[in-house]
Order: sequence, then structure tokens, then C-alpha cells
Amino acid sequence: MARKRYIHAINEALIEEMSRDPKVIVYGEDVELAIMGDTRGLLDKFGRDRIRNTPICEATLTGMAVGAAAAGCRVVLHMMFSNFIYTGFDAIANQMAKLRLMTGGQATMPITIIASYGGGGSNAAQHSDSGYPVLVNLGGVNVVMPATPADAKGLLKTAIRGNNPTFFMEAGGRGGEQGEVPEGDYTIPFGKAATLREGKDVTIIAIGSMVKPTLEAAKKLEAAGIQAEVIDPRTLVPLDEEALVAAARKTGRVVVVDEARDRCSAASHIAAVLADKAFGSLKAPVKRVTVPNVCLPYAPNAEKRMIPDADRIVRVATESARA
Amino acid sequence: MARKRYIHAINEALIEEMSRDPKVIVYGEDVELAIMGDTRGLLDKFGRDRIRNTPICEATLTGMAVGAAAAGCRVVLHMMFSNFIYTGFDAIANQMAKLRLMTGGQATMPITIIASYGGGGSNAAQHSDSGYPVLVNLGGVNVVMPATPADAKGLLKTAIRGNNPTFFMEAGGRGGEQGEVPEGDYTIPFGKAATLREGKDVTIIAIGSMVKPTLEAAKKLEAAGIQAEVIDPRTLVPLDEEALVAAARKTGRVVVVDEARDRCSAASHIAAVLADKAFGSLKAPVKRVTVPNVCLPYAPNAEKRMIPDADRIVRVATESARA
Amino acid sequence: MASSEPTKAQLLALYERMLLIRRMEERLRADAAAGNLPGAVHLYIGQEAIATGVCARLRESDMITSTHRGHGHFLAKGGDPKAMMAEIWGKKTGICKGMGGSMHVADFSKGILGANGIVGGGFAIATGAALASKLTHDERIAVAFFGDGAANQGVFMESLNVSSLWKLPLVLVCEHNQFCEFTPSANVTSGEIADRARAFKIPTRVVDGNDVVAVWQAAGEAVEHARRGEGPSFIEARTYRIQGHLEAEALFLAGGKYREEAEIEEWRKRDPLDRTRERLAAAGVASSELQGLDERILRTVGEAVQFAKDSEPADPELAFDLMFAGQRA
Amino acid sequence: MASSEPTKAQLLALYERMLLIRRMEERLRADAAAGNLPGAVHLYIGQEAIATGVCARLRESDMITSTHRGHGHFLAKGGDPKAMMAEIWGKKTGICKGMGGSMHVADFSKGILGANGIVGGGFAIATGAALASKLTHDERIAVAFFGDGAANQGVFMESLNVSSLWKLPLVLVCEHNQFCEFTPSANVTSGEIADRARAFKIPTRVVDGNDVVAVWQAAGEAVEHARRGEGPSFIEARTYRIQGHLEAEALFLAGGKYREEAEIEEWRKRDPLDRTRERLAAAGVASSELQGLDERILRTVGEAVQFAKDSEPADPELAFDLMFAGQRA
Ligand SMILES: Cc1ncc(C[n+]2csc(CCOP(=O)(O)OP(=O)(O)O)c2C)c(N)n1
Ligand SMILES: Cc1ncc(C[n+]2csc(CCOP(=O)(O)OP(=O)(O)O)c2C)c(N)n1
Ligand SMILES: [Mg+2]
Ligand SMILES: [Mg+2]
Repeated sequence: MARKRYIHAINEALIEEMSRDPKVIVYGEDVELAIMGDTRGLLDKFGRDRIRNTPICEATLTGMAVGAAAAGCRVVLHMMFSNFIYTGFDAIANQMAKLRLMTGGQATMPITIIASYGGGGSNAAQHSDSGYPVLVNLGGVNVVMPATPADAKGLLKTAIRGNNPTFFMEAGGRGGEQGEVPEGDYTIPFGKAATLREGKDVTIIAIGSMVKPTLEAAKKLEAAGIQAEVIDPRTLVPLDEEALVAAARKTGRVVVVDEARDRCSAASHIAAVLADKAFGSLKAPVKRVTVPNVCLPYAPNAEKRMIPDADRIVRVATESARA
Repeated sequence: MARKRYIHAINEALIEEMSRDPKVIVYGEDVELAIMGDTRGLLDKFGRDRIRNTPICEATLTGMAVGAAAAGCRVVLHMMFSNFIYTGFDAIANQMAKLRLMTGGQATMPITIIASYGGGGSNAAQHSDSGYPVLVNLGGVNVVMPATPADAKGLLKTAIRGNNPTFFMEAGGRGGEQGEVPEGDYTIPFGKAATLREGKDVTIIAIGSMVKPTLEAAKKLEAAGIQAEVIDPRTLVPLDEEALVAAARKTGRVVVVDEARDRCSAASHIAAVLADKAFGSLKAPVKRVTVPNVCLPYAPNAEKRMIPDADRIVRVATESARA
Repeated sequence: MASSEPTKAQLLALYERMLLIRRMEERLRADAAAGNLPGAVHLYIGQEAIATGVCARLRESDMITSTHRGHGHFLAKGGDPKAMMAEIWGKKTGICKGMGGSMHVADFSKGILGANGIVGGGFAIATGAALASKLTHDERIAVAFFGDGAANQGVFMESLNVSSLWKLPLVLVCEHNQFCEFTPSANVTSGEIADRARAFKIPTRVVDGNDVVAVWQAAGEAVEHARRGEGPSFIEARTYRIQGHLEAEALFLAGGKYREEAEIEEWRKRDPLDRTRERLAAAGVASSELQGLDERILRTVGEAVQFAKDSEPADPELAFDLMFAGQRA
Repeated sequence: MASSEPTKAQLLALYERMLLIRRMEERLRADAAAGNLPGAVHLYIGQEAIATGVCARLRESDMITSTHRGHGHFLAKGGDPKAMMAEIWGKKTGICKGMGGSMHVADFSKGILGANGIVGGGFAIATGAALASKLTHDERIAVAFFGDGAANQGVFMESLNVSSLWKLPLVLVCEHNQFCEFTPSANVTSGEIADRARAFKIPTRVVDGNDVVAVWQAAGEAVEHARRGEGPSFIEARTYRIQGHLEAEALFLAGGKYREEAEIEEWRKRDPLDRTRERLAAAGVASSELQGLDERILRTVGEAVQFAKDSEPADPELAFDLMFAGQRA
């Protein structure tokens, strides 16, 4: 174990997987000088046949990943901000997510797409969406949501080694956060939730960027005498329904925290799963703490108002625990 | 009242609104000869300054709608199949759904986008998605789901007269279905669900294309002594939460039927809303009857297996009523 | 020698492949009319020379992307008639196990990366395949077949830019059949499509798409250019869509009209098969020889249909295992 | 007369507008460095001649679409400095009520359809605006400003095709400043961007983007062409991005390097304001006159900043009413 920054854990995973398998290539806009930080140093180590800047043409970058994978590469495509996933959405939704089924299993697509999501930096609506629910609905792509440096490293390595299109969603503006990261060849299987805190009074399910404020909230709740169980699904596709259902059953009181816009959010889906499969054990309404159905405003105070924070989580979890 | 086909009700609404307001324009691929049937005859009536075929370039067609609306037109854009919404998704998700907020309310976008969704025609995965959940998550666009000729006419007229981007989702392959359509200037307000059947044993919430098999199921349930309440939200954005919550409370047993893929579907969101706001009255798990997390296969038997039908709805509703 | 004349044997092989495509699709047309086929069928009749002339220049390991009108590309690149027919009939023995159908016939083992229901969907896939070939130095090239309508999708320009920039082993083949569904291409296309490729300094050839030799020659040069690592080429093959956009088009048109019978007749006179037969006669191939060929191919088609009919329907449950590799949906 | 020389008054007006843009952005640069501005700021310093020369040819009712580097376009088209500054400071009095910020400054009442955070996002919006003008015969024209990097987005080609096809009153202005973020344009651009427009038979002009008169003349012709209903034009204005891609670029680069100081220095020598001052001197404008102008503009900038500082922060709750017209989110 060693303390590392989120962004460095990602960088390390990229270097390790590129060293491990010469078929791994990385491309995207400004990956060479690493505008997002995570691809820093790769060009010097691996050269332009392994990592290269592309023109600005997201619609083609996503489709190219399908072709390059079909031709034998393991593709890592960096899309910068998750809003640009929308720009390259056609090949994601109509090709990547469907080609394997449509070809009767012939197409194998070892593709990892990295994108940063979420607000907090006053980047305004076109640079702050948490655009993963639309990916989750597609069916044919994995969606992973690393909340810590360790998960970032372990999930990215699994994604790159895997044989399916996987969206690796970076929590925006969190690159500097530190955490313990296991040494060596550390991978994390998809579809395994992580219990971050044990508690008997209320179960808080926190997704990606919301794990941090949720753990903060759990501390505050404890001070108020409420023991919160905190669980992080870590991957939305595949989804560890069993673990989430068990966690819900444990307290009968559930709050799902998600930085996505509320309607058809990951929180909505998880709440729906629990309202079905954990119904018998529920003691209180299943609560969602999400971004309301607006785009994130630019002004810091207005943006802050929309993004779930520890206080909001505390308020809702307290209600739920007392309901 | 007069009996009309779904497709004719849409055609009528287009003709009436184009006659009513010279600022209404219609464009899209092959709208002139009406490949989807709904725009038939418009060219002869209104000429190419009002309706025209475009090149195949969805990414631009959706963005053009924003600009044409900003410059004073009321735009009706026909996208043919809902899968092509993905192709034009950038301007929908990054411009249309956000521009009004980002400009502090300056941008007014009277835009209606028509697209056909759903399976049943062996059109395979790229022509059969029910791609509206991704739109619902965007926040800034209305999404309407007419299930009957009357709703098709009333909701389309409201959409065209409205001042917000609205996706008018046609139930694929249903153009020939008939129903009573009120004469004259018939409009339906957004955000008002319709109760299609009264019942005390179980509440079935049916979306768009699923209304028909749900009503079929309700008949079969009745024969088995189960009284189903059937309610159709009609619009997903805005969503008539009150009516849905009231309908759920009435029986305490809820089944939501949606042709979208299950994860992050409209059904998931509605179930989540009820697990929160109707929790106190729920007597059984909130059930979803949706397309599983696969793309629709081509072979008729395989496609049929995936799309909810009356029998599946009956099975789940019966369980729920007896639970 | 790319632009040299084909030998008699080569010409015969080209003709045979075109004939196979034609007879397969004539049968599909009949079965579509008879209501035997589940989904929509877009026929390639009249355009056979293009797929055939191009694919005759490719190795099995080379890759192609195709369109919604993809039967010809599939067969020209060596796809199995039985497996294709069974696919279109929606059977478990289909090349895609009945999951894709007519618009998605593919055989990755033969470099056929798939017909595609998204107009323009093949550009980026072919470009990506060409990128992989270049980066892994495996000497394969990629060919993107696409229609004149697809050339109006922005992704066309994006692929021109990327492939030219990186000198990718890519051949872009525009099949200009003069229509996009019911819209004459002239109404939706500004300027010459070939000029779009020229703007990126990509070698460009405009050929008679109904003359298999002309296509074969242009493709030969383009393929060698790519194989030498000199980058992409663009070929525009001028042809005409003889059939409707899709079978049962009349149902959609409901009396509407977008072209004249006379125009179709004009183009029937330039049928690529007839013209190849003339060339064969000139090369001294006896009509009896062609007679035998025709019978052999009709047999192949008949067997393909029989195979499709005898096969089991698709297995619905399989879909859950086909969404992901080694992961259940 | 489009290509005639500007009068002394016109030249002075051009200079004044350029100076306003320059001084506003110099102040933004300082406030960004001081940490007074919430979001990212992309400066237009060195490119002022382009927005200024083009917008001087437009009517208030004409429409423009802009980019992430949009302050210059906003001010050149007549946007209010106070309202822009307040917006960038995230205040309720901002032109977008603090909801958009630097990347989204817009004033629809002046035809400014908005800066845009999506590279290439303006093409289709401008094309649609031009279509509406044509269909409603309102004589307005639309101008799309975009960067050399945006010219690699397929939507560029789509707009070229649609606007040429329908002869839309559109002017496409490519601001070739030689970089896309940290990537030299040459590394991601194949061929000449202007050739892409030529492929659609669109009149094309490549001009010195640091010479406001050259831009003004080219724009004059393009605007008249559009106003006469003869369709779109393309202008490539060659310039150079003096500032980093965004302020605080160094933080992103972390020591990385993508261009030489010397190159930047070279271009500083071609500063569009200096060159316009030379022209003014030649036209006999006294430096004292410019002195006064400079002071007036610095006052305007100072007042704008004061206004921004004194304004209330944005109203968060407003967002719920701003998502839709007459409908709460
Ligand atoms: C992205 C997308 N938009 C629209 C369609 C509907 N569509 C199917 S074929 C076609 C016309 C294609 O014309 P062209 O590329 O010339 O091919 P052709 O049919 O002539 O072979 C259209 C518009 C589609 N399948 N995909
Ligand atoms: C669709 C999209 N992709 C990527 C980005 C990130 N990005 C912002 S500016 C920029 C470079 C744009 O270059 P250019 O168009 O030349 O404009 P310039 O910055 O030089 O003015 C990029 C890649 C974006 N904002 N939008
Ligand atoms: Mg065509
Ligand atoms: Mg630039």
C-alpha cells in the first residue's frame, strides 16, 4: 500500500497495462500533453504508435474504437469531458453497444473510454454533466465509477484487460485526492460493490463522486447518533444487485446518492431495483439525493445549490432513519 | 368524434398547425414522400418553403432546429427512427437541452422532434430502440408518448404550439391502429396522465406502445377476477407524479410497463418515484415489465421474447395482486 | 499492373461472383414478395460490379465495412451464401445466429466487419481498422463501402481527414446509385463528392460502376497504394439503384413517385452482368460455359434457401449471452 | 464597394472596437490570475481584427454563433461590456444571469446566439438561423465563427453541404490561430481548410486575420453575397493564439511544451491593434485622439468590472424556471 492521488493511480494503471500488452493503444484529443493529467508521460514512454493526439471529431473517435478493436487492438479512448460522449454518441449507442449481439457474438470489443464527469468547477452546463445514465440504458456497455484512487487503478486495469466496451468515468476535479493504493498488479472485478462503512440505522448507496460527501455525511450522522451503512456499487453495469439488496435489507431505510440528473438517473434505477427486490424489508420511503432536473449553472453559488453535499445527505438520511 | 388511424391523426395535426401558423416548418430525410407516412401530402399543400427533404446529416439537423427556432421558426424535425436520435444527439444534449438555461432564458426553442421507436418489425437493433430514457435524463427537453390516435393528435398540436423542445415519440408499427379522435382544435396539456381503466386490485402504469398490451392484459385479468387500474402518463417530461402516486395509493400494488431497456428506463424512474412518494401505501413490490438489458434481436421469435406482451403483464400483475 | 486488363480466368471469376450476388438477390426478392422474410431487404441489383471488382483485389485478411445494402459486399468478400440466407431468414444457423438479419450480415473471420443499418456507420469503423493495421504493421487494409447519401454525413469528412493525416491503409468506395431512399441524390448533394476527398489530398478515381473491369482496375491501384503504406484512396463508382430503396417500397410510397420507369429501363441496358458477358464473349468464352456456370450458381442459391428453410429458428435466450463477451446481460 | 478602403471614420470605429475587446480581455486576464473569476477563461487576444472586421459589416438583426473563445464576438456584435463582465463574474446581472459564464455569453436581442462550449456547436445553429431567414424572407444573415480545430468536426462539412445546397445566407468564418488546445493545427489538419469549402462550390477567401481591413473587405463581399441571396461564403482568417488555450494553462501543462516563445514573439510583432494604429497614422489620425480613446475605453472596462463586483451573485433558484419557457423544471 502507498498513498497516491486519484489521477496518478489512473496514470499508473495506463502505464502498467500498456507495458503489459503491446496491443493497448491510447488516443484522444490532447492526450499527448495530457490536458486531463491522466495520460501524462505516456508519449515519452511508448511513442506515437501507442498514444496519439487526434483531430477534434468525437463521432469518428468512438467509431474508430470499434474498428480498431475489431482489427486486434485494445483501445483506450479519452473523451475528456463526459459531455463530449454525447458528441460521439452515435457510434457508442448504435455500434459499440449493439455490434456484438447483431453479429451473433462475432465482434469482440476491448475498448475503454475514459471521461470526466460532474460539476464543482464552474465549467457550466456543457462541461459538467454526469452523463452516465444514458450509457447505462444502452445495455451493451459497461459503466464503472471509481470513487477512490484504489478503485480507479483496479477498475481501469480490469477495463483495459476486459473484452467489452467499458466507460471509465472519472470524478471531475478529484484528481488530487489521495488514498491508499495496493502495490503491484491490482485489479477489481466488475459487479462487486464495496461496503465502506457498517451501520444499522440507514443504508446510503453512494455513486462515484458522491462517495466522498456521503462518507462525510456518515461521520456527521454518527455524531448525531445515527449509524449509517455506506455502500458503493463501483460499477453500474454490471450492477451488484445482490449486495445492494442485502445492504437495503440490513437497515430497511435507503438513501441513494447520485450526481446525475434525477430523472432516469442511476439512483432512480437502483431505487427501483430495491423497491422490487428488497420491498419486504423496507421500513421507509426509498430516497434519492441527486442533481435536480436542471443543467448545472455556471455561478458557483448556483452550481453548489444543485450538487448533493454532505449536509443534504445528512438531512435526508436523518429523515429516513427517523421515519 | 371520428375513428381515425394513429398515423392520420398525426398527419392531421401537422396540417392543422402548419395552416394555423405560417412559421411552422417541417424538415427531415424523405419527409416529402413521407417514408414514415405521417407527413404525406404536406408538400403539395405547403410547398418546399414549409417542408423539405434534407441530406442525411442528423448531427446538423438537430442543431439546425435550435438555430431556426432562435431565428423565429417553429420547427418540426422528423428523425425517422429513434435510433437516429443518437446520431444527432450532440446538439440535442449539449445545445437544445441546455441553451435556455445557459443563456439565462434568452433562447426560446419551439421545436418538435418526431421519431418512431420500438420493436416488432424485425428491424434489428439499429432500428428498434426505445430511445427515450436518454432524453428524459437530459432535463431540458419534453418527452411525449402518445399511445392512441387522440393522444397523438392532441399532444402533437400542443408540442408544435409550445415554446420548448419536445420529442414526440411515435409507437413504431402502430400507424394503422384506429381510435376515436375529437374533431376540431383538440389539444392535450403536457403533464396530465390519463386513467384508462378503473380497478381496485392492482395499478398498471403503461407507457406509449405498452398501453395496448396492457389494456389487453387488463381484460384477461378481469376474467381472472383481478380488477386492474390502468394509467398512462402520456408525457414523461413533464411527468404527472401526482396522478401516478394517487393511482399507486389506490391499490398499493404497482406494475410499470415500458418498452425501453430496463436499466435507467422510464419504468425505473417511475418505480423510484413511487417507492418514495407512495411508499406508505405500497402493499407489494413495485414491479417493472420492460425489455431486458439487451438490444432487440432480428429474428421474430427472439424479438418477441424481449418485448413485453399481454401475457407477461398478466403474469406479473397477478403476482402483484396476490402478493 | 493494377490497371492492366484482367485475364480470361480473372474475368470469369468476376462474372461468377457477380452472378452469385444477382441470383441470391433475385431469390431474396421473390421470398420478400412471398412474405417469407421477416425484416426489410435492401437489394444491390445493378451494383454487383462494385463490390465484386473491389473485393477481387483484397486478401481474406483485409477488412471491409458495408451498408444497409450489404448482401453484395458480404458475398463478394467471400461470405457463405448458406449462412447469409439463413441469417436473413432469421435462423439459428445464420451467420449472426439470426440476431442481425439482412442489415447486419457479417463474417469477421473473413474480414467482413458487417453490413450496417446506420448510414455512414462504416466510415469510422473502417478507419479504426486501418489504424490498427498500421499500428500493428500487419499489412491488412480496410475498405469502406458507402452510398452517395452517406457521403453527406459529417463522419465522411472526419474519416477523410484522419486517414489522410495518418496515411492509413484505407480505400473509400462511394457507390453513387443516384438515390437516398426516395430522394434523388442531386437534391441533397452539393458539388462533386469526389472533390470532398480531393480537398484532403486523397487520390481519387471516378469510374463506371457498372463496368466490373473499370472498378477492378481502379481498386487495384487503390489497394496497392494502401498496401505500400501511402495512405487512403477514394473511388466513386457511378451506378444506379434498379430496385426500390427496399422491397415493398410501393407500400411506403402509397402512389408517390420519385423517378421515371424510362430511367430505370435506360439503366437496365447497362446491366453490369450483360456487359461482362459481352467482354467474356470477346475473350472467347463459350456461352455453353456460362450456361453451366448459371446452373451451378442456381444450385448454390437453391441449396442456401433449403438450408435456411431447414434450419431451426434463432434461439432467443442466446441474446443474453451475446451482448457481452463472457458476461451475461 | 465591399472591397473598397474603409473611411477614416470607419477605420477609427474598427480600432475602437478592437481596443475595447483587448482592454476587456487584458482585465479578464488579470482577474483570472488574481483568482477573481470562477470558471475557465479563453482569451481572444491577437485575434480581435477578425470578429471586429466581420461584425462591422453586420446589421444588429443579423445573427452570429461563436465559440468557447467568444468575448470578442460578443463585444464586436454590440454586446454590453457590463453585462458580459457581470456574467463572467457569475452575477445575477450578467447577460445570462450568471448561468452561462464566459463560454456562453449571448445576447439574442443583438443576434448573438451565444458563445459555445462545444467545438463545432455553432455550425448547425448558424445554418438553421440562415435557413429560417431564407424561409421567412427577413433578409437577415447568419455568421458562424469557428476555429481551425472545429473545421475537423464533421458538422462543418454538413453545414457546407446544406448551406450551399439551399443557398443559405450564411458566412463561415474560420479563425485559424494555429492551435487546438495544446496541439498544433498542422498535426491534426489534412490539406487546406479552404479546399473543404471549395469542394462545395462555396466562394472562399483566405485573408490575413491580423489585418482588420483585409477581414473587413472580405467580410463585406461575403455579407453582400449572402444578402443578395446568392448563398454561403467561407473566409479563413489566418492568425495566432497569443495567450494560452485558457488562462492558467501552465497548470495543465505541468512543464509540458507545445510551442516556442520565439514564435509567440514573432506574432506579437503583427499585433492587429498596432497595425491598425499604423493605418490610422497614415490616415492622419493624431495620436492624441487615440490617447483619448484609450482612456475612454479603460473607463468603460473599469465601470464594467465595478458593475460586476457590485452586482449580487446569481440566483440559484432561478435555474428551475430557466430550463423551459413557462414550465418549471
Ligand atoms: C443515420 C441514419 N439516418 C437515416 C437512415 C435511413 N436511411 C436508410 S438508407 C437511407 C438512404 C441511404 O442512401 P445511400 O447512402 O445513397 O445508400 P443507398 O440506399 O443508395 O444504397 C436512409 C436515409 C439510416 N438508416 N441511418
Ligand atoms: C465537442 C468538443 N470536443 C472537445 C472540446 C475540448 N476543446 C475545447 S477548445 C478545443 C480546441 C479548439 O480548437 P479551435 O477550434 O481551433 O479553437 P481555438 O481554441 O483555437 O480558438 C478543444 C479540443 C470541446 N469543448 N468540445
Ligand atoms: Mg444512394
Ligand atoms: Mg485554433
